[in-house]
Amino acid sequence: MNAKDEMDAKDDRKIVAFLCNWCSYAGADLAGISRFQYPPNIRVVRVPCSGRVDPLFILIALKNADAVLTSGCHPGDCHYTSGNLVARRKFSLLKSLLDFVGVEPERVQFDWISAAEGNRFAARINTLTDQVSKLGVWDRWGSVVDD
Amino acid sequence: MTDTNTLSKIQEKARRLLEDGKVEVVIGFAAGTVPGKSTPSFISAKEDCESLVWDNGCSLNLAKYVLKEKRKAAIIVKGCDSRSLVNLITENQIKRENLYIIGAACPLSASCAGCQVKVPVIYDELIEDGSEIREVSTIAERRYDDVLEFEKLSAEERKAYVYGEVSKCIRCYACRNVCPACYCKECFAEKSLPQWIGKTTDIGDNLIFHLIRALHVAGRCVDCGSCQRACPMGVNLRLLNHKLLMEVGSLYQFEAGLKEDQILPLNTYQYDDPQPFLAKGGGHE
Amino acid sequence: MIYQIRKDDFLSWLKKQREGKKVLVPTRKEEGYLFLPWVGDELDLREYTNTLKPVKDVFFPQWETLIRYRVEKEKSGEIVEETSRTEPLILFGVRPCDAKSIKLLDNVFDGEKYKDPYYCQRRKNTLIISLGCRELGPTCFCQNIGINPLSSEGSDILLVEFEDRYLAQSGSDTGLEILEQAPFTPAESKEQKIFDELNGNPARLNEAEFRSLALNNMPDFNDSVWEKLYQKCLNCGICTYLCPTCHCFDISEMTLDSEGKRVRSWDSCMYSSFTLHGSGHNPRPTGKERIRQRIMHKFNYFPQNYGVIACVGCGRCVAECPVNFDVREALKLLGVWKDDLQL
Amino acid sequence: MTCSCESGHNHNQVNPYVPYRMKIKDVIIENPEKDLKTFILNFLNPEEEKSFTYIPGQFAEVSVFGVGEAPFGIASSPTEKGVVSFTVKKLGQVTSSLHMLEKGDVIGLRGPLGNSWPIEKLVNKNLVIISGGFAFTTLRSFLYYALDPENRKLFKNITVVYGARNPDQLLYKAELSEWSKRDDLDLKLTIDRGVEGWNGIVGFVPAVTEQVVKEASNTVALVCGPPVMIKFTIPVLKKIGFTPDDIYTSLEMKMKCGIGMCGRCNIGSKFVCKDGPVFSLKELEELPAEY
Repeated sequence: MNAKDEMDAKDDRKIVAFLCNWCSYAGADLAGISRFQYPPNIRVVRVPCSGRVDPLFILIALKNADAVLTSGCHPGDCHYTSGNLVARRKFSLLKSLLDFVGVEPERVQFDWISAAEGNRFAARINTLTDQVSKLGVWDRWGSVVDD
Repeated sequence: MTDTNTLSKIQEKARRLLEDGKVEVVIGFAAGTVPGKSTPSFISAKEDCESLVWDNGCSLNLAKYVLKEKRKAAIIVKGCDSRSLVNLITENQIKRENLYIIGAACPLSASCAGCQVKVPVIYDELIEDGSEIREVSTIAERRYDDVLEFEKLSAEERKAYVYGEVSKCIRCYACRNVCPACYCKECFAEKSLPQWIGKTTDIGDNLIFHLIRALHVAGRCVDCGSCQRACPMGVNLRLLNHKLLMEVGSLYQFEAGLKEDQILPLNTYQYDDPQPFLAKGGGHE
Repeated sequence: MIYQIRKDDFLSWLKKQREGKKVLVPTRKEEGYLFLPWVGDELDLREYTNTLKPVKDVFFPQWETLIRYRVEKEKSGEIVEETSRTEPLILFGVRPCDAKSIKLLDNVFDGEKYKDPYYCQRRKNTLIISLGCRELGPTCFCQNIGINPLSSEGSDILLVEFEDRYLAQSGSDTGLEILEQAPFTPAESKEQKIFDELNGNPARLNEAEFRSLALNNMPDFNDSVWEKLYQKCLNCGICTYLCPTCHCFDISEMTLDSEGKRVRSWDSCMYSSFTLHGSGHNPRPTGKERIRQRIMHKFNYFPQNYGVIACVGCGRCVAECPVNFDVREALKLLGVWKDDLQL
Repeated sequence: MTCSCESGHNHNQVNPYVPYRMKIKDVIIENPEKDLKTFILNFLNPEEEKSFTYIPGQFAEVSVFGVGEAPFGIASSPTEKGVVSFTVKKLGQVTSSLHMLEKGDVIGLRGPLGNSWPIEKLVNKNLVIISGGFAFTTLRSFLYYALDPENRKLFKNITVVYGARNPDQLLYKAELSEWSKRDDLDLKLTIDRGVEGWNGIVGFVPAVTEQVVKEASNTVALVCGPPVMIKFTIPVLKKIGFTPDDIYTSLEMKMKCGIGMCGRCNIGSKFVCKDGPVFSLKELEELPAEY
């Protein structure tokens, strides 16, 4: 891959964001309304709660994306009381397993972003995109359609 | 170690249960046809109890069979089988009262490294052989040497190793099918609507299968090692299980299948649970 | 006619073949022997009884692309047939049981009405040099079902180790052509005699005898014996995937956006999803029906359709089954195993 | 290598896995629930139509690219030139995606596959055609074929008993109403339970068959419907005097390759895809009841 292709590949990097309907998605919405700038690399999947996010979703997303962000309400603020607290345990294990098998920590990230944190959402996506663009090319689990 | 005394006590107990009509079937092991492998046996005639064995070949976790057993059954268990039964009871997959548990200390001569639960934790009758009975409530402090060694490698080396391991996988699902913690009616790996992963042995699909398999049994795995023994391709499955056993131990001070009143760690939460993923993921706070 | 070649000469000959062909040899790995491209100059056949994966893998790989396509809405799209990426291949060290298994698979993939182009092309491109078994492995049972461990059936060339030489017999015209040239030489009458003597311990039971047993003595489809058989089986796919004659497959898609490919991959009659209809109905809902299907397919349906038993006695299913489901024991229970033969 | 179909020869001979590309010409919604649709297809490359010669009763593998393939009985008749059609119930993965497609979309087609209704055996015979629900498809193909002016004289009396849960679930309603006017066809439509506006027969297919079919001599019955309908219709036919040799039915099984290789659709030693899908009752009685 030459330098130009690599640049293009970086611009092309896809980031999937699983955002909970009640907080983080509303936060993203607020970022939009408030006209906070953030890169267009992000593809948002709205989920009812961060507790809905199965680690499988994240691994599957990585078949076709360079990074995945999952974000829900801050602990204590879950619309369903404890969805994000149950999710937190799943995420902890997933994260440590991914680190263990050598996946760069930046590829899979989690956060809690409230409906009021439009600014922080935009900032988060900026940092994330920046981090991801600094990473090497993701092998998509070694799986490519062209074998 | 084949202890003839233990064996005859097991056989006697099985015979008595069948004779008294307490159970219709005894699930145990009989001699296998391959060296070092005893074979699961379903005994319903008391005369057949003599065919039961309790030896080095009894490594399979028999708890798996209780899931599909419709008859009133007795099961002969070692430490890890009994822990799987505890899990299945707490997960409402089986009813304790439908099952007669004959416990005996693990007969494997080369037992699993670090195993501290050789003697069953749950039983109706324990065949005593003088083994030390440990009162175990938590063994979360247990170290997994394979994990610690592996973590000394660089991320690239770790990734290369894991990719190499899963690329051996032929997707026979033996690891899943022997695992007593795997009892979904329809496994995500075989689901068609949606089809999460492909049916080929494409390395990515293999990898996702093994990572999710490990995560699905996290907090429930009793480290019986059946998955690894079953794998015909020698995939180092236990490494992933060990990592998660260690994590569950250190994050939630939990190890599965030790107490009947256990609450499985992924079915619950604490407000002040650690959030290591935030720091590692470059998050705030 | 028997030929011979010194082992050293054979090694050099095989090495030379690498110039135009890919040479696969049993290669020792941590998990067992596998057919892999020969690298290096030596063959490591210590403790080689058979490969972990059957040789079918070479002709009918675990998965492969059938077609590629590109489809966009409102556009015609295109379909590109996968040109089977085969190259001239030499397989060395195939055991006679596995060589026979390929002949069995020819019935399926190279049939009268339909031919599987991917399989057939690889078949045409491959030379099979088998290595007769002087000793049998612990779970081998070829002789009990009428297969000779020194048979050249299914091979182009059969080699049998004898002291510092290989005695060689052709199993095909291509094989014969090779044997008729240097460095192979016709064997003296002494070697002929040795070969015949080695071969004097052929199958303990004739294949036709076993086949008629399996066709005629198999218990009724609804016999209660099937209930006993399946209890310990956990319905994993080891026996089917490691079986040299199991050939069931699935066809599925792998796609990314508008590009995709249709792939086929091994499938197993042990899986409940194998026969599950879209409606939810399943003609083989439990382990009982699935074990029955596997045994009947090998020992009854296949011989009905193709006149030959679809088991070659390699013993992989016996050796690798995690619960020690032993097909020999099953056949005994079903009454289609000759009683005087020991397990 | 480009698809052999572009060079125009019959690629069944070359590579049985390469599908024809078909353009959806029309989609007909068959019932108010919209879970039954008939897809009328054209060959994208009209040249290929020549190599797709079929007989009523055969099936084909229809594929939605990116989703998968599924087998369906061909609902059109070889006498309908230029089109191949299938009636599909929305059930699983492939059928659901098929139902989302529209006119103009391109799908794949492999076939024709399997045997057919035993046309040669039916010549100069009275025919009784019995069907229920959406299993009518290949019998519609046969009927259309048999009613063709060229072919009608080959067969004697044709009686059709076709039933559905309610009038809405009857397929090909316009065609049925045309056929009901013909005097060379005795068409009996029935529904399971009476509803307002239905003046026809009410009753289950086996019972109606018993009332309508009186004669088994020189007659062959073609039966296709849900398993429960077949189960109760066969004793009725036997009672009337049909021998297992004169009763034919078409079976359904999960299939993948359609050419007898992939191993999942067998009943005993027979493959439904290759040896079927049409079997005489006599053949079926010799096979284990595993379907």
